[in-house]
Amino acid sequence: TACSSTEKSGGSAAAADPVSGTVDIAFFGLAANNTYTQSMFKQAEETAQGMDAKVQFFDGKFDASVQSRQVQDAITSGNYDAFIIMPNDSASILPFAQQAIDAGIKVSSLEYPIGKDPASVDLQLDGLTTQVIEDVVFGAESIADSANRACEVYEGCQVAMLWGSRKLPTDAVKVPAFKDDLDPANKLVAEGDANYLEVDGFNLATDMLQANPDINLFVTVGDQMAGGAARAVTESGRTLGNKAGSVTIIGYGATTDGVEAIRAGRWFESLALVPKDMAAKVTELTIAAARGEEPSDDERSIVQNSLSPIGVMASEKSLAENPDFVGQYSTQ
Amino acid sequence: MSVQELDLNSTEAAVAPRRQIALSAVIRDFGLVAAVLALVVSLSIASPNFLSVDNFMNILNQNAYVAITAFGATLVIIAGGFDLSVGAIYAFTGVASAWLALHVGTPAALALVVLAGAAFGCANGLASRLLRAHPFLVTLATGVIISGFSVGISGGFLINASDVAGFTTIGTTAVAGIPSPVVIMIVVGIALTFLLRSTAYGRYVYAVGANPRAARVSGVRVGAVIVTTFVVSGVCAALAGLAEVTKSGVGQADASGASGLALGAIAAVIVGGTSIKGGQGAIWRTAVGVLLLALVQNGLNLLNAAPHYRDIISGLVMIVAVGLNALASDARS
Amino acid sequence: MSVQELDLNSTEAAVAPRRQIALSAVIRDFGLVAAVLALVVSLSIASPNFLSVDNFMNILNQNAYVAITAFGATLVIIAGGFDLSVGAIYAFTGVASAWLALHVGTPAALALVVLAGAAFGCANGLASRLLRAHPFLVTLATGVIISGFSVGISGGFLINASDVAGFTTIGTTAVAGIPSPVVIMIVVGIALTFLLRSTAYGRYVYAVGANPRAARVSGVRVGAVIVTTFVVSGVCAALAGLAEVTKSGVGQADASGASGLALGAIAAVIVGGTSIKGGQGAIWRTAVGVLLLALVQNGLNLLNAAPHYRDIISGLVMIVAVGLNALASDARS
Amino acid sequence: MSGDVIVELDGIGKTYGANRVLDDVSVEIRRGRVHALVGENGAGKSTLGRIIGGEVPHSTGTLKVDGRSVHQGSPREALARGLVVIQQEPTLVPTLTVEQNVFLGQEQPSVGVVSRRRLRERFERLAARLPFALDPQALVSTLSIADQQKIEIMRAVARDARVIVMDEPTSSLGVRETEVLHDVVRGLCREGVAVVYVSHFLEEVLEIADDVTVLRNGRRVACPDRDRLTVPALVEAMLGRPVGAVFPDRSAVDRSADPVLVVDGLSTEAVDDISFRVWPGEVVGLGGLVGSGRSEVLRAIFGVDRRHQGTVTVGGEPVRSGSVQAAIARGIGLIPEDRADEGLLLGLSQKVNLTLTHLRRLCFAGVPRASLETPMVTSLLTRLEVRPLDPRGRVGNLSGGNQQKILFGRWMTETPRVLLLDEPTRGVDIGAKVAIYRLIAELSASGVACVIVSSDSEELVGLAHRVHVMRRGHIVDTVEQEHLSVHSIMSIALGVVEGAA
Ligand SMILES: Nc1ncnc2c1ncn2[C@@H]1O[C@H](COP(=O)(O)OP(=O)(O)OP(=O)(O)O)[C@@H](O)[C@H]1O
Ligand SMILES: Nc1ncnc2c1ncn2[C@@H]1O[C@H](COP(=O)(O)OP(=O)(O)OP(=O)(O)O)[C@@H](O)[C@H]1O
Ligand SMILES: O[C@@H]1[C@@H](O)[C@H](O)OC[C@H]1O
Ligand SMILES: [Mg+2]
Ligand SMILES: [Mg+2]
Repeated sequence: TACSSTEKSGGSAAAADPVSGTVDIAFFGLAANNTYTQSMFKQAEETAQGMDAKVQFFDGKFDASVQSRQVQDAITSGNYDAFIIMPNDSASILPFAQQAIDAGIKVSSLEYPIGKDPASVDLQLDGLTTQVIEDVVFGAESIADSANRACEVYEGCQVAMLWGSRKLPTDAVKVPAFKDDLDPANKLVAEGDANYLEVDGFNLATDMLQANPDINLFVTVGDQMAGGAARAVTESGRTLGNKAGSVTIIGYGATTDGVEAIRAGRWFESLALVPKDMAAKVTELTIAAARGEEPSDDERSIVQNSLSPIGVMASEKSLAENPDFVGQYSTQ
Repeated sequence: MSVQELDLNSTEAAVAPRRQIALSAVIRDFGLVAAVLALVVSLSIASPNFLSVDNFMNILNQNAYVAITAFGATLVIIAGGFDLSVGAIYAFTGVASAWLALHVGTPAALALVVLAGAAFGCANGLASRLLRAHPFLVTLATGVIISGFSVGISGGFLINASDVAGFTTIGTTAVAGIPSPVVIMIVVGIALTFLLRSTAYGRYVYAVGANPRAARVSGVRVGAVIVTTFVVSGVCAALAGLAEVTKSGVGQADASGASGLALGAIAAVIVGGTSIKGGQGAIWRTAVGVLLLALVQNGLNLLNAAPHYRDIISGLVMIVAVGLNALASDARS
Repeated sequence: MSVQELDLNSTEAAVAPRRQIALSAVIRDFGLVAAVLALVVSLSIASPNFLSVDNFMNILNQNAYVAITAFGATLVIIAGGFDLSVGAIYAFTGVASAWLALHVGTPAALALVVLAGAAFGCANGLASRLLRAHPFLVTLATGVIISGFSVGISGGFLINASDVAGFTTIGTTAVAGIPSPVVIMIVVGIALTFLLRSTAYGRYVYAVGANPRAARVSGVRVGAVIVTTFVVSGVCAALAGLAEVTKSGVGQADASGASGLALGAIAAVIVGGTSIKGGQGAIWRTAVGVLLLALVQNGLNLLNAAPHYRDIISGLVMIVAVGLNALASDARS
Repeated sequence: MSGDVIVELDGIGKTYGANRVLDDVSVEIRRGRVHALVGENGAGKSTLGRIIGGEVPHSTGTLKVDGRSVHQGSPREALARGLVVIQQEPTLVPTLTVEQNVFLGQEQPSVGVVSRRRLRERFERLAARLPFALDPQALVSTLSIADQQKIEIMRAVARDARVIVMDEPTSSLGVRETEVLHDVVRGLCREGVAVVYVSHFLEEVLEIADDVTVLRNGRRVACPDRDRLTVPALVEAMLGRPVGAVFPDRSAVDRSADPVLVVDGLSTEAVDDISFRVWPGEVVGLGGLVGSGRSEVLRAIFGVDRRHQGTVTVGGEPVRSGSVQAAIARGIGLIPEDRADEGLLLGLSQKVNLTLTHLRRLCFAGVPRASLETPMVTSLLTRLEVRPLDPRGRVGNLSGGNQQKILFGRWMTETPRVLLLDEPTRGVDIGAKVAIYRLIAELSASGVACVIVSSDSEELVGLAHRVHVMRRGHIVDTVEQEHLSVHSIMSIALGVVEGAA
């Protein structure tokens, strides 16, 4: 960048002057060890390249306090014109995001909102450039609807649910949303936390099948856990597929592997997440804002489903209609 | 001749060793301080924004909760114990104080969670005394149980008490320009330093850590001393939880910073030069330990090091710090 | 008569306590086994699907990596050490083996990562010997460094080696109906049992853990013994990593199970009744410890327990287990 | 050939930091001879032994083994040269058995594997040479110090050593075991082994030594030729001055008043139905063999161990069972047997160790006052002749005898009504011993009731007004002052003369 660093660190509440040279962006990822984050970051880098901007990655290590420090330290460093934050904790990052905005830095949030209600899709922070986020409640309702559809082929459908971690607020809100939308005729016979991990999904699903041999459907909030569940199904000698006598899977993420499994008829559906499209969007809007071009009002809060080229769920049908679609990140 | 006459040359060798011990104590104590200074200088050169009152205040404010927890852990470790439950107590405090604030108001909430911290600490101490089990496993287990309580209270949801009158006062106000969490940290640090250095209780803490059997035969109430160190640690973890949760006003079972807190606090204690074997150590050492680790993180953030370099550098710094401590205690013996 | 003529046994050596020790050893050893049996019975009643060969095999297969790691940790702990880096070594093995498999093929990859485990263990041992620092902090630090290597190799992405010939063989095949990871666990368990019980090296491990000075003056190479226990631990963590990564064939820097592995393995060792103070313990104890904790998790899965009850129950079981060990060693003295 | 020099120390010096512990010491250790090393506490005897045994390196001078100059970096190297040390404090592995300890480091494994059967055979052969009656399968953690000392001895003998340094091997042993050991020493010498014998029992030294080296403040001092050597001459060489009567006069005891300590029907795991009383100013000895339960009696009175039955009263007030604080509050004090394990906080300072027990008395609002504590500590350390006198120095760096003085000093900050002393002069040099005897006499003269357990029967004979002799956990007989002799105590202890129970 041509700007001197003192100018960037400004520190005053006054809005910063539009950047004319290269825009420097700090990207605060959930964690470096996370393919979802990495896929978003790579896209952000790519998008930035075409717009004379540079993106630097910060590893949040899935720890909100680590991330808060990084945000604060990045403000201090005075090296950045804009922040893209994937909050590990929507609430505790709030004062630091505010500090950044006060310092004249453009702040956008990605994947989750910044604010005291992580489940809301409303803007919660004045001065936030934009938020491109997942609607977690809608997501939970969507997989419940999907489960209801999958259950049509099963007599007295038995459903098992693999959560990520119900200790996380973003997961906790999914629980009632999912249960409310699940048709009472379809029985939720087992649920547990598999920590967004393939192996934990495998272990938990194995135990669930042991306790409830007649499970027809595994619903998950992450494709990596869905992959583990699928492995548990086949290793227990059952077959995968949405037909009587087989067990099927609902994923969350529409990863490369999930998309492949749906196309092959092994899984039923997977909620479509489009991290690349989200990252591209947020990066574009943020760079533009740094150059003095604020987003329009309806670009201030963008729910990811609206970006998905294949609709809410990756299903046999939606994928057939979009033969070129490949997952935007991989888990397994 | 009588024994009284045997009063000769009893102190001939007495004076010489003193100076040498003093010299090595300097190496020991200031070796680490020198490391911190070296870090400060190199960070100032590497990043022009490092050396500022603001940045320094930020570092302190960011790490106040770690320091407060680590101060409590220092007592436990000097007494020969170990407390892995502090992360869980810290998180519990956040959730419970927010929940309580919504139901009984801020002052009662603050008082109750500090009491809860004391109660958890007491349970830790009693359990490890009664079961005669090493506190490592006991506090690992109680930590898991306390996490269960947190989830039980919150159901995994956020508890937003930011609108309850006074709840965010601690976290968002400053006293004479110093953020309140930092003030709490300083007060706790001074209080515990006094307790350890100047009171009879403090001496018992060292005695119990150095040799619990001998302490018992010397008439020290070993059990009571150990239990109270855990109480102090529990209270400190609760204060740390309050210092953090009142920044946003939102409590959460999976609280920010909780997962690595216990190991992080213990690491800071040891990096500072307090012996994990007990019987030796000081609060100021822990403060230096926290500062060293915090400066490294701050520096890496300012310089925006790549994730894998960050890890490698953080680990190496810890190892160098222990190495310095070892060198220093070599010089001592 | 002179004193020399008094030809009696001059020490009133106590022969009686022997039987008492034997009896209490039974309580001690089988107290925990009884707890495991009680758990098995109640789970069989609570969940009709619990008592089956399949379920048992599942439990073993799910926990083989924990057991293998914990077996290695047992040696380190008996020798008075502590290894917090095993989680990082385990994760590194997953990432590195997948990466290597893609570049140099399966056999070389497997061999190299086991060597790397040994090298990391050796570094742990040497660092804590040379710095005369407690391995707690040293292995915490090396763990952070090794994690950095993992991120460096993978860049945070998955490394999919599932299509490399032979890479998933270990994880997906069975020997005589027993999954290979379980076979590895059994082989490692037997080998380390033999090492500890029947070899001079094993005896030195106990001696070094109980009283390093006594071992040293007896001519035991204390440093070499300690370093080799860390090497064993590193190799075990690598084997555990292989046992898991070859199930899916995909390596990942934050491998499943890595974060809690070190504390989980140590917990299993202590729950089994091996003393964290060193000098005492056995591999079979660790096996019982792993089994107990695994059964609890399995039972909670089968019974669909809510998250907070899971935590509270897991924690309580650990405390009961230490309590049983304490009772038993009470009976002993 | 007897008389060959195996180890030659030539101008050896050793410093710890700035502390010169050995200075220009030259000694020759010869084949088939017992070389005694005597000197005050802290004179450097153990340090010399540790240098021979490779545990610590020497700082200056040359150490020659078989005429070749060596610099030993570890005990392992010394062991390989046949140089073995019996440590002053038993240095064993508590979690291993007797047998495993005896053969630790010399298991003679084949392909790494230890043969239990062969070890058993070797142990039996060894037990035949050294009749110490130890159960090879017993865990060391359950044994008394005396038994541990025996293991140390067996271990050294099992090594087929050429030189054995015995650092106060008999400090915890009874008369009988001492005899056994001396027979063994003579036997070893006949086989050509050189023995370096460190002891504070000077009669013992004169009985067994062929050569004598006296150390004072880390330097070798001249002493008379071996054949003209007497105990007083040795003492004078050690201390640089003669010492008068070893035992002070006993003060008279008035038994018409009430006894201060009354123990009635006391039973624990190890002792049964123990009853006795002690009057103010009286010194009561507990005699008996090692393991007869004497220490257990003191521990039960002091509340370290729980009583099963029986009462303890001080001045008519009952003392609660199992509480050390209660015992201290009633005015009881204990000097425990194992100073490293239960006595001292080795890592902490002289000051902390001295004032720990009665710290509250020096406190204002929980804060010890330096104006009270510092002068008290300095005067006590001076009075006890602790060397080096350094209130802030670690007790662990003191020599064994000086550590014992610190332990003693703990009960001089506040005079107790009853002082229980378990082996109070173990490892203490003759000068300090006399000082301690004098302290005991002073305390008893001022009305303190003392109960002393000692394996040095002479000590009981010289100090006690009365000795209760124990056997297998019972008091089997009592010997009054006028009948006291080593023989009378030992005969009862061994059961040769059956006394009334
Ligand atoms: N590790 C150490 N550091 C510093 N000083 C030490 C250390 N070990 C021993 N000393 C000092 O060395 C001197 C000699 O000690 P040593 O143990 O050799 O005496 P000793 O003659 O065996 O005495 P004792 O009869 O009491 O056993 C003492 O002044 C002691 O305080
Ligand atoms: N913790 C223990 N477990 C088993 N036996 C013990 C234990 N402590 C002591 N003993 C045994 O109890 C008996 C009495 O020991 P005690 O120490 O009282 O004897 P003592 O007469 O004082 O002899 P010493 O001179 O060895 O102190 C001994 O046989 C000893 O081995
Ligand atoms: O792994 C993904 C997680 O990081 C994101 O937050 O939600 C969807 C998951 O598949
Ligand atoms: Mg000595
Ligand atoms: Mg005794």
